[in-house]
Amino acid sequence: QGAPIKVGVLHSLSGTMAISETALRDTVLMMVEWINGKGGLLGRKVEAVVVDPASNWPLFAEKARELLQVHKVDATFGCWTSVSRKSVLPVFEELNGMLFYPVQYEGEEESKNIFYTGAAPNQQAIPAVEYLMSADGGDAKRIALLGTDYVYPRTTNRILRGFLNSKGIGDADIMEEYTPFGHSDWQGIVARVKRFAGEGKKTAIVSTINGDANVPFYRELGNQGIKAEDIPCVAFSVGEEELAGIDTKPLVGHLAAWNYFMSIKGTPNEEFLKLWRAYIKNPKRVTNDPMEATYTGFRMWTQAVEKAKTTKVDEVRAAMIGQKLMAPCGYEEEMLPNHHLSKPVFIGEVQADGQFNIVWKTPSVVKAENWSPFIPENANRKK
Amino acid sequence: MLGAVLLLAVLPALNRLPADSALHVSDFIVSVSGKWITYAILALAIDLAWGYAGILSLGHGAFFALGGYAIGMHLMRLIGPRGVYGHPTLPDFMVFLGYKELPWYWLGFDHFPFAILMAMAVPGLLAAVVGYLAFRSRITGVYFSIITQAMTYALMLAFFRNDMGFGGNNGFTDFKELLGMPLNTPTARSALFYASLALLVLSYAICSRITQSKLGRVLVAIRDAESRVRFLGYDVTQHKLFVFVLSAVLAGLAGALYVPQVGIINPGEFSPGNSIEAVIWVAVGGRGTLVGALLGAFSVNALKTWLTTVAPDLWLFALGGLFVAVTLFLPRGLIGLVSKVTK
Amino acid sequence: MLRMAFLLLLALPARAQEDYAATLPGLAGGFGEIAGAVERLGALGDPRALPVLQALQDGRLLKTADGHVLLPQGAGFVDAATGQPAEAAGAEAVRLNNRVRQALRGALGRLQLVSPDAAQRGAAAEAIFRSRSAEDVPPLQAAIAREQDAGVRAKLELALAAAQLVAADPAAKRDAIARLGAAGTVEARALLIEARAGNPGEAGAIEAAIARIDQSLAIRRAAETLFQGLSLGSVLLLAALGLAVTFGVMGVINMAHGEFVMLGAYATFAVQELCRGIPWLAPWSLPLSVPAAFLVTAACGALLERGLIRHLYGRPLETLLMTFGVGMIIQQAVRLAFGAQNREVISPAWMQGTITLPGGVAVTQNRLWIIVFGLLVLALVFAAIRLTRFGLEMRAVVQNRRIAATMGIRTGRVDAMTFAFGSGLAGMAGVALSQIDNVSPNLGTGYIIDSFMVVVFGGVGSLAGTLVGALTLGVVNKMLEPYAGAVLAKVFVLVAIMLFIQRRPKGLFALKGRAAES
Amino acid sequence: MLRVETIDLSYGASRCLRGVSLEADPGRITCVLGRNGVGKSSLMRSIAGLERIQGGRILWEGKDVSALGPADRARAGIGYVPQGREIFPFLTVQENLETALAAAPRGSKVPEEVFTLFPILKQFLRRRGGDLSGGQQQQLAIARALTARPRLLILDEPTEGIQPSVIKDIARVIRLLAREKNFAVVLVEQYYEFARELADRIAVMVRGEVALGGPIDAMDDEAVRRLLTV
Amino acid sequence: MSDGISPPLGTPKEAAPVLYLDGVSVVFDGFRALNNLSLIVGAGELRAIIGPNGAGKTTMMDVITGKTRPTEGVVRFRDHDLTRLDEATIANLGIGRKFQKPTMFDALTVFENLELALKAPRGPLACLRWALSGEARRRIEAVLEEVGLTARAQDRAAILSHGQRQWLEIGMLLMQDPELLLVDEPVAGMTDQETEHTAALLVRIAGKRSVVVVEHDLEFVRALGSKVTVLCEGSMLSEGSIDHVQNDPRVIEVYLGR
Ligand SMILES: Nc1ncnc2c1ncn2[C@@H]1O[C@H](COP(=O)(O)OP(=O)(O)OP(=O)(O)O)[C@@H](O)[C@H]1O
Ligand SMILES: Nc1ncnc2c1ncn2[C@@H]1O[C@H](COP(=O)(O)OP(=O)(O)OP(=O)(O)O)[C@@H](O)[C@H]1O
Ligand SMILES: NC(N)=O
Ligand SMILES: [Mg+2]
Ligand SMILES: [Mg+2]
Repeated sequence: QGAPIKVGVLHSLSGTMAISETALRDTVLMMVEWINGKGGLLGRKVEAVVVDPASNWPLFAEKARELLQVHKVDATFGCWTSVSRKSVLPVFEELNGMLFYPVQYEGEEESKNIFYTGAAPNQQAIPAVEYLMSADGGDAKRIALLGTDYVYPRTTNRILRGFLNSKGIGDADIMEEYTPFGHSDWQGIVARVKRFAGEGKKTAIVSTINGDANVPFYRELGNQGIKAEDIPCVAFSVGEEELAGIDTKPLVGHLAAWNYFMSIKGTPNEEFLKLWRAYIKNPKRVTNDPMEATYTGFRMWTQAVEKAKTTKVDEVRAAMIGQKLMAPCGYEEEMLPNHHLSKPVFIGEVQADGQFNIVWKTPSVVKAENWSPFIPENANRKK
Repeated sequence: MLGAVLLLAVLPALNRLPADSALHVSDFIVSVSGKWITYAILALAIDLAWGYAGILSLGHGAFFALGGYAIGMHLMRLIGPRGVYGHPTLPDFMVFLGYKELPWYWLGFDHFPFAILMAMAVPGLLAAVVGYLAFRSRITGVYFSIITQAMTYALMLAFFRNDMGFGGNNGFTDFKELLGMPLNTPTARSALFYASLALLVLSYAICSRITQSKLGRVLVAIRDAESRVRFLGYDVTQHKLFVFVLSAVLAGLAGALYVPQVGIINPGEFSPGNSIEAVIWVAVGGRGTLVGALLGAFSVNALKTWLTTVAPDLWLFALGGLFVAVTLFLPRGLIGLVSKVTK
Repeated sequence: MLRMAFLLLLALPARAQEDYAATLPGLAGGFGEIAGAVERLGALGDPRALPVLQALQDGRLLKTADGHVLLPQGAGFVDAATGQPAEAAGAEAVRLNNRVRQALRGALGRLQLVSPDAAQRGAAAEAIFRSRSAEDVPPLQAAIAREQDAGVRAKLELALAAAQLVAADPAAKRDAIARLGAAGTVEARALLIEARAGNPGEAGAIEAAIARIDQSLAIRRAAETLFQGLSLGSVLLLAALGLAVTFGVMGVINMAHGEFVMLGAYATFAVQELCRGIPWLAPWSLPLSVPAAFLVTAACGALLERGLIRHLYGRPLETLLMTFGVGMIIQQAVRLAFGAQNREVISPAWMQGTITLPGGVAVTQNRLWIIVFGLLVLALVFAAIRLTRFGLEMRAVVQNRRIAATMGIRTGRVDAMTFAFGSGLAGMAGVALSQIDNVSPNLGTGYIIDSFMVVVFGGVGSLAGTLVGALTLGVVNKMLEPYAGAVLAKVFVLVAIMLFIQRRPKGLFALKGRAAES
Repeated sequence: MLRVETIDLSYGASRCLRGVSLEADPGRITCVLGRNGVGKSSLMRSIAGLERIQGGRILWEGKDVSALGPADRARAGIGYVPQGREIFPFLTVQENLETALAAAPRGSKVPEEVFTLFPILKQFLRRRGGDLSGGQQQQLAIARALTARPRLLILDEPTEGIQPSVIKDIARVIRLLAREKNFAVVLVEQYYEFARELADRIAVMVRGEVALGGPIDAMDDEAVRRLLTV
Repeated sequence: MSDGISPPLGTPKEAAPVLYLDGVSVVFDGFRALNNLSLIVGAGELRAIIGPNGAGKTTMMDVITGKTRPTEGVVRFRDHDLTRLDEATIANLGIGRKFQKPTMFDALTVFENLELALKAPRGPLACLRWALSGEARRRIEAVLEEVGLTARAQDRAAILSHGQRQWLEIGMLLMQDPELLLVDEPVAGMTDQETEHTAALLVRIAGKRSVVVVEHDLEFVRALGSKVTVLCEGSMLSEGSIDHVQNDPRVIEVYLGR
């Protein structure tokens, strides 16, 4: 028995992001318990070092440094927002650490010290919009892009605009509007969307609204009587966890695109859910896509450590590429050389019970394109 | 004070000792204490305005952040073609948000002296405008506090906007070098550390010169009975403006040193909560004494760093409890406690 | 119902009966097939289709592996094609997506046009309006002829106009265009725009109708913007009223005010959970929350005042810092007790949806109620401060605590009660906010700055100022929003306040005179 | 009656009252004299309950009130007019007066005689206290104390800043309250003539102590004057 | 007699007025606190002002020092129109004021309070460079002596008794060394002996400066030996020697009482 292997947990437990990130902290702790239950890794125990970066981005950088320099963690699971990732990235690169980032994001990034286990835009946003434009999705001809004003929605929407233009939807048929974090008064914007939809073409909403702002947004959609069959809204940041705080009855039929839904059938997900329920001991707590990405990342990391027979970052990194795992989403995912995963894409409809009913999925996994072809500048990017 | 400065001054040297030495100080401590020093300068600046002149600004974080943005812009420009898109002048975020050329207000920031000048001038100018308008109209007390809070809040919202050309929510990160030094090296870190320390000593000297002069007494008089000071023939607006602008400039410089050390500047620095926290450092340390401000900044931040790791779920209780306890039981802050004990 | 359907069936030609049976298996297929089947069932006019479609809409229609469709009846199921009892084991629910829902709405609408229930006929008219086709014209005309209810009739007329717009008859079309123009709704406008491309001959009439709609929409939009502004203003008012007492009257800068608002929202959640098990009580949970939240937060406020704040009178800025610490503690305590996630507070039916005021101005019910609630609370505060003995003592104590005591006023009790009152008001604001915002530990943080701005803008110590301040900020914000966007609008408003305060350093309704200067 | 028995009071390290004793009987006027800073106001504040005494005790109507707070003492019938007016600046004159009804039964009104004494107040009922002139404020402060209908009235330099005719009125009222309504009155004055005219007993304070005290008739004017000068 | 240095009894008509008020009115929400008031104070003159509570005496000082803007009328100090200047500028022109309610800087010591009042350049940089010269120290000590606060020089002003605060206010006024002193109720709360002392002090000053004193203590006013102006309801009611006004039946009616 050697010294324990340490993994850092870098998720906000207080401040605005605690809402989303505490569940990921729980997931990592669950996985640590899981691996120790199996006798540990390389015959050593795994130990989690939990810190609270408190939704404060510079504090993320400080805590990352502390995890690497003081606690000498072998791998870190953490971050939710893109800015927190951007803030720790130089630290991980300087100190050659390893970060697993579990949330869908805007792409345009690739670091040898980060493994991205959430979706790139082509694994979520683009398939979702394709669906909206299909017969099944309602033949949308006009798209309202609503987002929180930060880089993920901005970039995603830029990519989507490029994609829509390439599909013959002109700028006149695209509405784009941004709100601050935690925006709570959606009356005006929802009314404007209604008006936008009143131009005689089938309209859909693509929401990159993040976090807290979603509850008041959906309430307003419901109260202003926007029905999914008239103006469907597909969201990229609303999962089971977010729905748990909303009365979903007026929202049935609105959509979300993810790489995992809790309602997915099949053994891998059942195992995941069993593990979660046993760990959290609260039947009301749900699972969601970033949790699954955390789970997948953790499992792949243990596989890579076992393959490399060491926790040294350089060796594990080499072993990570090509790791495969039958993920809870029911597909075999693979870590690609660009440090992103291949993932399936699902579209789910909100149900009255707060779960998603899957109405569409990709036939097989999609490889991550972290450098989107719809951003022209990527063409002359340095490779 | 002198002892504390000396202790800080040898930190990087102690860091070079072998790791098993009893006096060894870890890399981490060196890098966070550089950051704390910049916080201490901010606290000093706040104390000068609040503790002496009674100007409680709940927006000092804005001056700090503006100084940080100024140097951040310089750092971004220094990245040059090393960005992922290889654009010779445009920072990455501008490239993928589709900017074609550099906005005019980014010009000049490729020169270090200009950036440092801006790190002082922009906060100073903002303070001069806000201060002049407010002091002239005799906005005092909580009104002023809330105005400054609105100021930083408005700036936060504005800087969050991607369209402002300051990188929106992400702000600036992934800096490469400063004055030819690669930033992610121990040398650069100790250089920044000493620069911060030097600024701290300088700020302390300026502040104590002021507080010990008659100007300091005029400020205290303004704090206690502003209108009476006017009837003695003092132009209150001028005096207040003088300290407020000076305080903002110090805060801006502190921010300029902070950013290269933490590696990121983003609109979160404008959040009103940050400014309030900085005021709390002063209150915890002991308002109205310069040493108190320093003590407060160091102790609260050290405690926060420590607690967010040892008690990630409970640290807010401990820190919140500390704020309550200090205001309640130590009306003169930690410094009051220290002087009581030494007596 | 089903029996009646079978009786009517006798009147139908045999071919239609076969079509019905032939269409059913489509419901067991993919979403596209389901949608097709639904449309056909709607067009057939076969009354047996109605219960099938209704079951489909409610998610109770089952399909078997071999393509049979089962309809729930009583405790068991029958085969929808034969009406014979069938075994449901192994069958699964037919699922919906938006395409199917859309088809369903049209089909059900056509079938429900003959419903004895006026509300259903109205809904049918609206459904047809949305999914109109030329075939809808004759049944609609028939329906209008027999309709007694004026409201439903108007809806039917509109649906007819929509159908005529896509039908071939040019005269009817022109008439339809005029009627749609008169209707003045966004939906009508959409239909007209859609029709514009296909009817170059009617372009002039269509343009005129659209212009007419645009005109009435502009007026309505102005009214709606005003309403949105008032609604935002009333939210600000509610959040600020507690501060108007603790800050405006007592001079205590309570940075934990937002947390009290948050506690009020959690109290609402708790009351809802308590009432959940008691069916007759459940609809009353929201009204019950108002006193409950008031009491809970008032008690917390009294505790805070007696335990901590009273030691800091005369040191307002220290209170600011201390309560900031208290706020951190409360927030984290709630996070640990209830979890960091949002809690679900359900809106009662009367707080959901929109009502249309005369002139077609649509307002959301929850917002409307919050405006009413805000004004009620304002009246309560006014009465408490200005009209009661308690209010007088409260103000005396704040102005000179020691001397007030020598008048025989029990200053400790007055302080505690005043602070409790202010905190209780924050709790009541929390009840309202639970209806429009997240119930999460961060709820209060978003309102604290705005509330302070309202109080300062209006003038500390002036209730009228708080009211006018809140409503002005709300309306100005909403007026700017369409042009500047939500973020910039807010920035403009903040800057405007900062500039405004220059002119009136003590706010809109400042106290004047000698007393205010010293 | 009021008995102040050898009370001590310190502000931090500096002692301000040293073993001060004082008596005031119903129907009698006790006048406290002394130079600036000798502790007259401190003594009055101690009786009113605004200072916590460190030694001795204060008896009122036979009960030890030393431990009671100011509100309870007010309710026990002790009325206090502080030095420097201390009216409530943002309350109207009417409201200022009504604050004194805190211990009175519900629905009590400001007694009319207050307005007979200070007619200017009746005229300015709706004006804010803080807007009044200095002398008007002083009148308001006295009127406020009377509104509570106390049995012991403490007046700390009540004539400061008041015009001569009103001073005469105040003297008349004080005498009236003592003689006819049987109030016990404790009056602090700098103005020896005024004190002489009114007082039944006087106490002259020097540096926190009562240097000279007793019935007015027994007083040697010269001795008093000496204590009042350097 | 007319050299402007030795104080004459009454106003020397030929001396240029230092302070000139003409037709000044101040209206608060419809209430006329000053009503068409005119007043001229000559160089080196000592003037006493009496009048009922609420007559407008303090308001008049507010108008002169820039605290209150007159609704109408002319207020001049030498060649300066005071209605357009702010408090600090007016103070720097050489008008000093003692407030009816003593106000000082509680956190500073008695000595520092006087130091701040001492006539010297008032700008922030000047204050920063200021060093207490021996000369300045001597002046402060002299004033401390004059107002009897020498022993309290190092005490914080917060702990002074009411009467001591009155004296400190007077001391601060002396430190300013103004051309025109406005003294609002200086002897309220003073013993008889102190009152005499104050009167003598003001008489002495009046030789070199102009002094306007407001008081209700008629013994004190008599001791000043100056011309007396009686204000009532915002305008002048009577003017003349103390004996003259004391016997004026209108003054007796509204002010002195019978
Ligand atoms: N809060 C305090 N802290 C310290 N010392 C104080 C305090 N209040 C008063 N003193 C001191 O106590 C002494 C007595 O003050 P007090 O106000 O009782 O005097 P007084 O006799 O009423 O004088 P005056 O005639 O000037 O009103 C003074 O020397 C004063 O400086
Ligand atoms: N801001 C105001 N609002 C209303 N009335 C005011 C205001 N300021 C002063 N007054 C009134 O103006 C009148 C003059 O007040 P002022 O203080 O000048 O009197 P004064 O002559 O100094 O009296 P005293 O001898 O009592 O000090 C008073 O009746 C007062 O109530
Ligand atoms: N990467 C995100 N969702 O911020
Ligand atoms: Mg006294
Ligand atoms: Mg006066």
